[in-house]
Amino acid sequence: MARIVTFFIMLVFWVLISGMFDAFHLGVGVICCLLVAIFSHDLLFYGHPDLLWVRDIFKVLAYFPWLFYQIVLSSLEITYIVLHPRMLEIIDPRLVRFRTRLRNTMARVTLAQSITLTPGTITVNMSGNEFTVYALTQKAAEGLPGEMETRIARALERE
Amino acid sequence: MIWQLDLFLLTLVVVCALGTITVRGLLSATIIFAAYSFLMCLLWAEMGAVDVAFTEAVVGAGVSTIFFIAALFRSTTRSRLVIRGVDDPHHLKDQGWKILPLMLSVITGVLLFYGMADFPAWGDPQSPPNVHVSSYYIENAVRETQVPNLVAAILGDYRGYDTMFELVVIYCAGVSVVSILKQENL
Amino acid sequence: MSIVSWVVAVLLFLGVFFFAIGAIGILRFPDFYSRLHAAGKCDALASTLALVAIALFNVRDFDWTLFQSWDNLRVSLKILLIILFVYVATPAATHAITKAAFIVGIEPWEKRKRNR
Amino acid sequence: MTMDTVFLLASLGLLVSTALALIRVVGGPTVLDRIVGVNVVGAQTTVLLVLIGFLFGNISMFVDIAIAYAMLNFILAIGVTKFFLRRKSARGGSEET
Repeated sequence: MARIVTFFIMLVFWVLISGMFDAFHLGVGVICCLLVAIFSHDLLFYGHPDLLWVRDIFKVLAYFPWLFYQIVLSSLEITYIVLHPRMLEIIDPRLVRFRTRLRNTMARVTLAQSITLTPGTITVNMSGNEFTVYALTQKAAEGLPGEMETRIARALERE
Repeated sequence: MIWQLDLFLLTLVVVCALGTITVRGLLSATIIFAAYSFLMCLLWAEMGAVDVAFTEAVVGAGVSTIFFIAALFRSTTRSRLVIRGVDDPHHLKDQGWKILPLMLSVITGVLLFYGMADFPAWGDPQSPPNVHVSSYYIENAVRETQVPNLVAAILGDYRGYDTMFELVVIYCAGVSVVSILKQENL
Repeated sequence: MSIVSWVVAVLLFLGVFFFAIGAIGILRFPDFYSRLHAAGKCDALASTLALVAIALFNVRDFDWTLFQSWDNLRVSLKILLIILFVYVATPAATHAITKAAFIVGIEPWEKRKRNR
Repeated sequence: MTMDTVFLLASLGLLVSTALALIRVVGGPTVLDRIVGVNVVGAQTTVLLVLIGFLFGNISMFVDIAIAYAMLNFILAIGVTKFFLRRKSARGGSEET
């Protein structure tokens, strides 16, 4: 099942990129997509051999607008800091360590990426369930892991 | 060709080139050279040579940078010095003007400029390549080769043997680089 | 200029503005790690704004009877694909660089009062 | 004011910020600073390529380069940092990796 879905995703991708609709190009595309789907379908649906991920896609899509909102916020905050004449008085960088309760690998990676994208924090290291995060201000350091972990748990964790 | 972008990009490229040859530390020079390749690709795309830009992006910025860095990390044991941007102190003694190389390059440059005087003017419609060769390619390439891209048609079909053995040479170079870099404890 | 053109222009210049902020940021911040903040975040947002503007402008007069319009739509989807890639790639690259710096041992800049 | 002028102004603005980022690339104190600078330059150039495609009126061709470009920008950062990490593990680093 995962193979068939991979095949169709790859085919859509091929048509999108190539833009040629004659028989030769479409045929080459179908052959390539078949090969990719047979050999490496397990890369796209990592750890999801069944079809349960279809349900998850919508949850993940619901997570994205919130993430984009956070990215806008973080960029505005960076803008404020960068343009402030006495920048060095505002920032107070520090390293923070915390443990996450997410168990799914995919969820952990998403958390790391989201932390990097949101206000004032960058993931430095992730080993097991311990995160090392570099925070730009004290306020950003205190807000970890906070709301984001809850939202990711809702989107990607399956109990 | 948009001359405002052209001038600006050329300035940036020259800055990058100067940075590459003046910076101390080989790894730093490699990184600046990657930026140079990126800007060069942009310049070519901006002049309309999309194929060349594509090649420059993939070969210049991608592959060659990775190879340079691989070679650097395999060949030096003073990685900390390299990372900090400091080069081997023994190299510093050799700073200063070398008369012979300077004269050689100046003479070569003068000769090249002298030879350039015989070229037809830039974009001259009466020059031999524009009269005979180009028009033939433009008229017949699509019909004869079925390749929609003219540059690819010339390189891959009309000059097929040339390109093929060129690829053999590049392939051999790639294989030797990989086999050298694969040796552990070099 | 039509209303789509205005929206496109505003989005485009917002993108350019955030790119400029990112560039100024990596010049002004005191240490390596805080420079990464400016680089990673502002670039992601700025690419999104500028590329969305261009994709929008590309399909400005969409007519479903013309093949050309559908081709334009395909190109716009390709541009959106770049955005998706930027969102996956930028945090990963930032993370990789940070980790390398951490392992090499570049010291984070700290406020004077914390260095007892 | 036509849209071409808008695109031209935007690309000139982008080039100014590219120049600012290049200052960090050429003058950065450590190699990693330079890598960050190159990353920023790469992101700006991706957008700039698409803009130039519009100025030429042939965008479908330039979008392909822009995609390749975005990927290369990523591969460059990953490739460079990978060598730092491997160097550390080859020397038997004791820190967590």
